[in-house]
Amino acid sequence: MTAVIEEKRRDIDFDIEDVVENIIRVYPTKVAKKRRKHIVVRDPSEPQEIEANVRTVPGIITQRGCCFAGCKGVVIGPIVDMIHIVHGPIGCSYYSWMTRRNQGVPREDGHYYLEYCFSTDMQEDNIIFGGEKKLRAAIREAYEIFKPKAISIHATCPVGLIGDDIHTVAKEMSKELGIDIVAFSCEGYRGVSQSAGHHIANNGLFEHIVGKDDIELDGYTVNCLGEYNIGGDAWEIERILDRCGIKVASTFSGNGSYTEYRRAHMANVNLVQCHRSINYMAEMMETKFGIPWIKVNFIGVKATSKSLRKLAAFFEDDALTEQIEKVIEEEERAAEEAIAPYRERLEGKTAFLFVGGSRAHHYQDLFRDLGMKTIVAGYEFAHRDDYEGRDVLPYIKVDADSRNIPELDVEPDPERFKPRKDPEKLKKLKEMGIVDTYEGMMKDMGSGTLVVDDISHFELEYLMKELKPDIVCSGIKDKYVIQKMGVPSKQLHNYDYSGPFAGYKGAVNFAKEIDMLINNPSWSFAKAPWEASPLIKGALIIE
Amino acid sequence: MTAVIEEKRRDIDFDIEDVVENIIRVYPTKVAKKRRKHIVVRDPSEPQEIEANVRTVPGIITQRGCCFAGCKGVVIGPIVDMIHIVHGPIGCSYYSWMTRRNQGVPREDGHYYLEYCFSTDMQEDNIIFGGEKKLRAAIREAYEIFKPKAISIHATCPVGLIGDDIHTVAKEMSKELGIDIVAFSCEGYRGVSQSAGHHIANNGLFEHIVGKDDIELDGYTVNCLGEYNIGGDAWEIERILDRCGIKVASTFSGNGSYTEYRRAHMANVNLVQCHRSINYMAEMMETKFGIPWIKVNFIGVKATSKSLRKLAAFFEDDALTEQIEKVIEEEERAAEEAIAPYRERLEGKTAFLFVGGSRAHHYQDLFRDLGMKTIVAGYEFAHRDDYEGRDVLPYIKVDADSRNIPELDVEPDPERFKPRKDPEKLKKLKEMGIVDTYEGMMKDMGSGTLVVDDISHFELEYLMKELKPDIVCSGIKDKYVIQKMGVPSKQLHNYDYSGPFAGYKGAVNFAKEIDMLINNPSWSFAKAPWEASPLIKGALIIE
Amino acid sequence: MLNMTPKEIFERKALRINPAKTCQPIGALYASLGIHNCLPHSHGSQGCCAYHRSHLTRHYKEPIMASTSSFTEGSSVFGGGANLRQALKTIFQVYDPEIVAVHTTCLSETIGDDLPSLIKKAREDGIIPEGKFVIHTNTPSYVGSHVTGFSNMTAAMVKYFAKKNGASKDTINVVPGYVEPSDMREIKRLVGQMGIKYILFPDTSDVLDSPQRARFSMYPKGGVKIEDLKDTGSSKITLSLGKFASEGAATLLDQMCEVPYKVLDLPIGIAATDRFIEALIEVTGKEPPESITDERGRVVDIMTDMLQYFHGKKVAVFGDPDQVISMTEFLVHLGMKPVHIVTGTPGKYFERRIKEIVKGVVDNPNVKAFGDLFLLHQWIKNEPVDLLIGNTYGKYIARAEDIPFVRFGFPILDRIGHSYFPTVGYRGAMRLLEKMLDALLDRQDRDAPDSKFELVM
Amino acid sequence: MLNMTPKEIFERKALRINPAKTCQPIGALYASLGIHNCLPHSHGSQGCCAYHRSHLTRHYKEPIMASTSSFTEGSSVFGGGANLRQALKTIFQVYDPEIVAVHTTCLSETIGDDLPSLIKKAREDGIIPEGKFVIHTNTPSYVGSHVTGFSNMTAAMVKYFAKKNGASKDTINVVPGYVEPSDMREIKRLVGQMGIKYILFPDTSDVLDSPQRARFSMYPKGGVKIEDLKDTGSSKITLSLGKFASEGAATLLDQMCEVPYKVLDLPIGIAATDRFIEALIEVTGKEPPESITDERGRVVDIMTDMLQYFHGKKVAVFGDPDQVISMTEFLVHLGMKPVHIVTGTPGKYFERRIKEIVKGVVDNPNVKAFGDLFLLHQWIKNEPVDLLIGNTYGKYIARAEDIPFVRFGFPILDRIGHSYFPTVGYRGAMRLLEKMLDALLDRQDRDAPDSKFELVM
Repeated sequence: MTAVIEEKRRDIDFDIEDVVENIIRVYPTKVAKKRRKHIVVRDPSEPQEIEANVRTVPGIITQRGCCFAGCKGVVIGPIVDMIHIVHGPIGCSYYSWMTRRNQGVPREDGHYYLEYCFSTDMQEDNIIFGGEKKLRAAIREAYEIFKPKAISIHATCPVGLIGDDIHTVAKEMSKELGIDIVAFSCEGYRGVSQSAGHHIANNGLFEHIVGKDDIELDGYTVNCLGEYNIGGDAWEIERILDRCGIKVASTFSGNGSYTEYRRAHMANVNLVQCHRSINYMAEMMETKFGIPWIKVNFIGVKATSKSLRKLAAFFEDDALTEQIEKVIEEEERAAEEAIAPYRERLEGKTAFLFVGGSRAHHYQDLFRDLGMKTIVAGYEFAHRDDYEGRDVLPYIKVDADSRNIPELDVEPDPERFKPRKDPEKLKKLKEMGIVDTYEGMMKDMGSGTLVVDDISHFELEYLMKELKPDIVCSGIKDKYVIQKMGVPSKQLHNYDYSGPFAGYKGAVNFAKEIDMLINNPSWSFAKAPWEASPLIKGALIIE
Repeated sequence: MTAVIEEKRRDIDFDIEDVVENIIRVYPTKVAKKRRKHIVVRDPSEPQEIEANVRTVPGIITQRGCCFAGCKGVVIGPIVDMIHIVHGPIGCSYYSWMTRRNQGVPREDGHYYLEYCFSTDMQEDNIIFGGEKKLRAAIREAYEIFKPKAISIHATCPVGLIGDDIHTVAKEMSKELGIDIVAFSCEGYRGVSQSAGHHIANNGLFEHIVGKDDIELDGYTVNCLGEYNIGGDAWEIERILDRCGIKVASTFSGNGSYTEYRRAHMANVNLVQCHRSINYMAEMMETKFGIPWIKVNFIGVKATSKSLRKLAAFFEDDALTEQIEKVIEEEERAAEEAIAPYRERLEGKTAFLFVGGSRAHHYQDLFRDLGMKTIVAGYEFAHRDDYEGRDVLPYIKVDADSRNIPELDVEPDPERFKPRKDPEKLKKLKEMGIVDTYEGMMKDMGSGTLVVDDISHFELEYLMKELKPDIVCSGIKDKYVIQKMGVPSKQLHNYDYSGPFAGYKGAVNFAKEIDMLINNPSWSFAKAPWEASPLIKGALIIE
Repeated sequence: MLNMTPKEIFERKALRINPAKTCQPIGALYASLGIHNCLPHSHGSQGCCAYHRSHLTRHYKEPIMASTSSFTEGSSVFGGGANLRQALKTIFQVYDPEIVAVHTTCLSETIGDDLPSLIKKAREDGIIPEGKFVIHTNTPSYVGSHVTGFSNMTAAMVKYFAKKNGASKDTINVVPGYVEPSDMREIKRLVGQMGIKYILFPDTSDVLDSPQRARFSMYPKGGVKIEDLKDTGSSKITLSLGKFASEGAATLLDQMCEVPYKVLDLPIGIAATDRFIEALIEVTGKEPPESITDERGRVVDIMTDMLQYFHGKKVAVFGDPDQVISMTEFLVHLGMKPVHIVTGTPGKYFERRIKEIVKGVVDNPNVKAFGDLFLLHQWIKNEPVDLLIGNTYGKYIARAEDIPFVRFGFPILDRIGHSYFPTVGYRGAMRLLEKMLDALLDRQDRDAPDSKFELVM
Repeated sequence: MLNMTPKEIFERKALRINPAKTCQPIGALYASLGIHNCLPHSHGSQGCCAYHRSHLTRHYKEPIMASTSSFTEGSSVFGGGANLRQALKTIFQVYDPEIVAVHTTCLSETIGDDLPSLIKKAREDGIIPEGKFVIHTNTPSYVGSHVTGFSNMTAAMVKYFAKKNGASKDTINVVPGYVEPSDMREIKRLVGQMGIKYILFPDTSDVLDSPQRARFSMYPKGGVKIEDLKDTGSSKITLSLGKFASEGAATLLDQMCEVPYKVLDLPIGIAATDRFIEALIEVTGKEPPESITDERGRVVDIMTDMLQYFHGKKVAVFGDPDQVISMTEFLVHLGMKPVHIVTGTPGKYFERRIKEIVKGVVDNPNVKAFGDLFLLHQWIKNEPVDLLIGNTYGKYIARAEDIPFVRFGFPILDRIGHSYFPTVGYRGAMRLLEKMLDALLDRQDRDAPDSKFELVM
C-alpha cells in the first residue's frame, strides 16, 4: 500500500522548468527574482550556481531558524559537561531545552547537564537597566549549586541591543570562580540563519577551549567534527571506527565533552561530517595545530565504506587497511542483507530532501542504498560551497549579513603545531579527494532533479503536488504539513525520535523506517469511503 | 464533611418496632410472616430467638450465594498448593477465580495455584452423556502438566443431577496417580446458602487430609480456624502471635497448605475466628485428636487483646502470660495512638453491618474501638448459634434443606487422640468462656438495635432511609446500591481491595479507611448546586 | 506470577485452565438490564445470581439488581416451577418492575423446566399483574458462553415483543452487541447525528453508568422501552453489530416480521466503523454530517502521525469474538502483527475470520476459538509480544511476561473508564489509539536508558 | 536522571533552572490560530517563529503555519518597519489569509517598533488589501509568560474588532482561556446544550485538531470569525475562564463596549465546572439539560466509588496558573493533598489563591508563582509525593524520583490525546479521574508483591 495521492504521478518527461516557472510566478516580482536564483534544475553538463546564505524575504514561511539556534542549539548545547546559560528572556533557553536529541552520557566526573535548562530569564527591568548584574549573579548561583568545570553564556536578541558586555562578564567571572567561562554573541538577528551561529560557536570553542591540555593520545585517533549524535549516530560511528582500530578522541559536538575538547588537538586527523556547521573548526585546527581534515559521510552503507577507505588511505598502514576492508566486508554484507527486504518494497520510490547544511546531501547516498531516488533536495542554511563544492569558496561574495560574523585570525601554534603529513603528501591526498576538500551536493544530483535553497512552505506544497514524492524528508515544522497531504514525512533533524541512522546499523534502521512510513496501511484510510467511491452493495452482509 | 443524606436523622427515641412493621407490610402475607422471624429488635432483658439458616424466599433479592461458593469459594479455594478442579460448566469456576482475595504465598516446594482457574468446562454432550470421562481426563491433564501434590474436585449444580460419581472418580484417580484427590459434592442447590458448602468442605478436609502426617511441632502451636487471610489478616495475626511466642501451625484456610493440614492435628489448640464456617472442623478435631478450641476475635484492638488473654489462660505459663501482656500493652498503645485522630472524627457515628457468619459480630468490636455504634447487624448465612450462642444448639430444628448435608461420624483416633488438658480443667476453662464455647452476636448488641438475618435489598434500602447510618458494611452486591444513596459502604468480604483489618495494625488500617470513607469530600458533591440550593449572586465573580 | 505455567505446550482435551469466557446467564442478565424498568431474574440456584451480580458489579461499579428462584435440593428434584411462581409474586409486589426477564441456568436446564408453560400459567393465574411482562430465554451454561447468553436474551426481546404493524417505517433497528453503555451511547450518537430514526436494543446506557445523585433508583432511566421493542417488527431493516452477540435477534426479526437485516462487525477500529457508517448510508440514503467525517479524519491523523510506534509490533489479543475480530482488523490496519488471538467462546467462524484478517501480515498466527488464557500465555512464552490486549485477567500474563497491557473487553475489574468512554466508533478508535500508545510509550520510557529518554514522542 | 539536582535548596535570585513557562509570543501565536483564516505573524528574528512553530507542532502534531519578519542585524539597527511591510506584501500575495495577527518579540520590543503606526501606514499604502485585516499585540518576552501572550492577543481581538451595535443581544461571550482545541469544543458543547447563543474566542477547535484527509489546508475551517469578533461588543456578558489568560479581553470589552463580565476559574474539576454552569444559569436564566446534570453525576460517581485511591495522597502540581488553580481545587475535593504547587508565570494572586484552596488540607504547602521545575524537584526530594501532575517536562522528575505521573497542561510533547479529549467540563473531569487512577493503580500493580496483586480495584 502506498501513500494516497490525489492525482497520478506525472510522466517522467514533463518539463521541470515549467514547474519552476509556475512556482516563481506566484511571488511578488522582486521576491520572484530573488527566489529564482535559489532554484536550480540540475544539468550536470555545465557548472551551475545557486544563491544561498542570503536573507529570507520577510513574510516567506521559511524552515530557517536563527543564529542563537545555530550556536547554542546546534553546536554548544550538546556539550554534556558544561553549564550553558542563556542570557535573555526565557523563551530561547526553553525552546532549545532537550529538543534537538543530541544524546549524551556523563563521563567519570559525573558532570552532566543535558537535561537542564539555564537562563537568566530577563525581566523588563533587566532590559531597561541592563542585565549584566543578573548575568553575574546567575553565574555565581550556577557555580554555587553545581561547581561546574566550565560555563558558556549565550546572548539572545535584546542583549546586544541593550549593550550588555557578556564577554567582559565572562572574563571577570572566569577569574573570580577559576573556571572557563566562554561567551557567545549569538543574538538571533545575526546572519541570515542558524549558520551564523555555527560560525560563532566554532570561534568560541576554538579560541577558549580547544587545545589547552596536551595529553598524548595512543594509536590512531580522530575527532569527529560536525557529528551531533542525533539518535546515537556518533555511537554507531564510534563502534565502526573502533572495530577498525581507530579511536574517537572527541566529537564536535554530539555527546561532546569540555575535557575532551581541551585535548582534541592531539588527534591524528579530523573527520568532517556536517561540512556547513564545522568546517571553520577543521580549518582553524589545521592552521593552528597541523591537523588535516577528511570529509566523511557515514550516512549510507556505501558512503560509510567509502569514508572508511579514505581513512585507510590517510593512515597508510597495511594492517589498518586490511582491518578496515575486513570490517567493510562484514558490515556491508550484514547491512545489505538486512536492508534487502525493505529495498524490495522501496525500489524506485522518490524522495524530497530538505534539511541542514549537509544532510540533504548525505541522505541521498542512503536513499540510493535503498534503491530510491532523490528528486528534489535543498538546504536550510547552507552556503554555496555546500552545494557547489569548496572550489567555489574564493568566488563567494560576502554580503552585509555575513560580514558581521567575525573571522578569527589563526596562526600556527608555536609549540603545538605538528604537521601530520609532509606537505607534498598532503597535497597529493587533497588531489585524491581524501583530505581538506568537499565537492558539495549538486555534483551528486542527476539531470532534471531540482535543487532548492531555503525552500518556502509554498514551494514545498507546490512541488509536492506536481512531483508526487513518496516521501519527504524535512523538519518538524513541515512534517505534519506534508503528512496532511497524505504523504509520509521523515524528520531528518531529530530522526522522529528514533535512530541511529549513521553507519551500517543506522542504515538498516533507516531502511526499516522508510519502509514503515511508506508502506504502513494507515495512509490508505485518508479518504472516507463515502468520499472516495460509491458503495458496493451487498459487500457488507455477512451471513 | 459527611455523607449527603436527604432527610434529617430521626430522633433517637423513635419506635424501631414501627419501622420493622412497616418493612414487613410490603411483603406478600406469607413472605411477611417468614421475614418477620428474621428480624429482632434487641431487648437484652429477655432471651431472643431469631430465624436463620432457612430458605430465602424466591424472588427476594438476597445477599446469599450457594453451597459451591461456600465450599470451593470460601473454604477450599484458598488452599494454595492444591489444584482445585471445578467439575461443571465454566461459570462457577470462573466466578470463584481470585475474587475472594484470600492472599497466599508459595511454600518451599513451589506449588502455588491461587492465580489459576481449573474447570472441566462441561459442554452439552457431557450433560447428556455424563461428565465422568471428561473429569478423569481433566485430572490426568492437570497431573501431566503440574504434577501437583493433591487435587480437589468440586461439583456444580448439574453434576449431581446427571449422576456423575465424583467420589469414585476421585478414589480411582487418586490410586492411578498416587496423590490425594478429594471430591466435594457441593452442588449449588444444596442447603440454603454458602453455609452448606462450608460444612461439606470441612468434612472433606477432615476426612481426607487433616491428621495424616505425625510430625512433632515445637513450642506453643495453634491452628487458626476460620481465618481466610483476606487482605493479609492471617499474617497480621501470625505477627502478633509470633511476638507472644506462639506459632501458627496452619490456617484454615487462608494461605492454607495441604502439607500443613496433614500435620494440623499436632497443634496444641485450635483458634476459631469465623465460627460459622469452621466450627465443624474444630469439633471434629477435638473429638478425634483431643484438641480443644478457643473462640477468638482478632478484629478490633480490645478484641484482639481479649483473645490473646484467652490463650494465656489456656496455656497457663507465666512467662507466656507475661509476654502476652507485654505485647498487648505495647501494641494497644501504638494502635490507640494511631487511631486517636480518626476516632476524633468518627465518634458517635453509626454503622450497619451485614456480612458473613461471624464478621457482623467481630466488626462491632472494632467499631466500638472507633467510638462508633452498630445500630443494625445481621448475617448472610449464619445459623441461630451464631446469633444466640452455642447454648441454643440442642434446640435448633434441622429442616429438610440442612438434613442433606452429611454429618461425619467422628471417633477418637486410637493412636492420635491426645487430650491437651485433663477433663476437669477443660470443663473449667469452658465455664470461664475460654474453650469450646461461643456466645453469639446478639448478646453484644444493645437495646433497640436491630438484628436482621439474610437481609433483603428492600429491607436494606428501607432501613437506610429510616435510620440514616453513616456507613454500611456489606458486600460487593450492595456496595454501589448503598453508595448511590449517598452513603459510604465498606465491603467486609473483600475489604475493598485493602487490608489487613485484623489485629492491632489492621485496626489502624480500618480506622483510617472508615474515616476516609465517611469524611472524603466527594460525598458533598452528590447534588448539583442548581438542584440543591438557589444561586448566591455575586459569589462567582473574582475581580 | 503464574509461575506454574510451563513453556512447553501439552495438548488438553478436557481441562480448561484460566478461561477466556464465562457462562451464558451473565450475558442474559446484562442484556436484560438494557430494557427499561426490567428486573432480570435468574432461574436456578442462588449462587448463579450472586456470582453474576457480583461480577457485573465489579465491572461496572454500579448496582446490579436481579432476583433468583433460589433453588434448593427440593427444586432440583421436583422442578423449579413453584420457585418461579413464588418469585414472580414476590418480585411484582416488592420490587414492582414493568418487566421481569428470566434466564435459565445449567440447573434448571438440566432439570428441564418448561419456562414458556410456567410463564403462561403464571399469567393465567394472575401472578403476573396486568400491564406487566415476563419474558424468558434459555441460557444453558454448558453451551456457548456469556456472549451466547447475551445473544439469546436479545433475541428473546424480539420473540416476546416484535410485531409487524403493516407499512414499514423509516426507523432502523440497531442491535449493538455485547458492548459497554458508553458504546451504546456512542452508537446512538452516530446514528442520531446522521438524522436516522432508530431503535437500539438492548440499551444499557443510563442504566449502568448512572450518576451519583444521593438517590438510588432500582430502575434507572435508561433501557429500551417495551413500546420500542414492539416496533422493531415494523422497522425498515436491522443492523446487527457483531455476529456472535447480535445475529440471533436479527434473524428472528426477519423470520417473525420479515425485517431484513445486515450483520456487521462491531464498529471498533477505522474500517469496521467505516462499514457501519456505509451501511447506514446504504440503507437510509442519508449522508454522514461533516462532523463525523472529521472525527474519522482525526482517527486517521493519529494513525499516520504515530504509526512508527505501532508498525510491526507483535500483539496478543483475547476476549469476546465480536470484539476480537474488529480489534484484530484494527491492529492490522495500524501495521501491527496480531500473532496470538484467542476467544473463549466456541465458533469456527472466529478462527476462519481471524485468519482471513491477518493473512499476508502474520505467517503462522496462533488463533483459537474455545481457547483459554493458559494456552495464550504459553503461546506468548514461545513467541513473545510487544503488547497484550484483553480483559483484566490479562494483567497476570502481562506481569508474568512483562508486557505492556491494554485493557479491552469484558470484564474490566480493576480500572474505570470503560463504561464512560466508548471504544466503538471513531471516538472509540481514538481512545484505543491513545490507550495503546500510552502503553507502548510508557514502556519505551521505562526501558530507555537516560540517554535515550525522549522529550518528544 | 537529573542527577545534578541536590536536595539542599539554595535560594536563587538570578538563575532560572528548568523553567515552568516560556515566553509571550508563542501564546499570542496560539491565540491567533484561533481566528478563522488567520496567519499569525512574528515580528522579530526568524528563530522566534521557528521555535514557536516547532514547539506548537510537537505539542499538536499538526501544521502550525506562521510567518516572520526575518529580522537581520540591519533591522535591529534601523527598526523592523521595512521588514513588516515586505512581510505583509508577501503574505497577502502568496498565502492569502483574511487576517494577519502580528505579535512582537523581545527584539522588536527592545527596538521599540511602533506597530499601530506601521500597520496604519501599510493600510494607507495599500499593502493590506481591501477586506483584509492586520491586527497586532505587544508581547515582550521579558514580561509575564506565554499565558500573558495568549491573553494579550485575545485582548487584541477585542481591541481591533469589538463594536457596540446598540441593543444588547442574547448572545454571551465566552473566553475559554489557554486551553486545548478539545477543551474549546467541550465548552461550546456545554454552552450549546444549554441552549445559549455564544461567541467563543479564540477558538482553535477545527484548527489544531484537523483530520487527515490527504489534503492540506493552510486555513482549516475552525477559528472565530471576524464577524463574530465584531459582535462581541454587543453581547450580554462576557464569561472569562481563567484570570490569567482571559481577564484582559473581558475588561477591555467592558471598557470599550460596556459588556459586563465575570471572571471564572477554568472549568476543570467538579466545583469549577459547577461554577461555570451556575454562572451560565445565572446570566441567562437557562437551566442545564438533564444530560449535563447526569454527566456531572457520573463524575461524582467515580469520585465516590474510587475515593480510596485518591484520599490522602500527596500531589505535586505545576503548570500554567489558571490550570493549576482549578486542578489544585479538584485535588482537594478528591481528598488529596497538593503539597507542592508551582507555576512559572509570575503573579501574587496565584500564590494567594492556592493557599486559600489548600487551607485546612495541607499545613505548610510549598507554593510558588514565577517558580521553576528545579525548585519543584528539590521540594519533592525533601517531601516526596505520590503523584506528579504537569506537562511533559515533568517526566524527568517523575523518572528521577520514581513518581506516578499524569500529563496535564501545556506542552504535552510525548503523548497524544490532549487535543482530542477535553480536561474541562464534567467530561474532562472524568478523563482526569481516569488518568489519575491509571497512574496510581498502575503503580500499585507494579509495586505489589504477587500475593497483593489485585484482580479487582
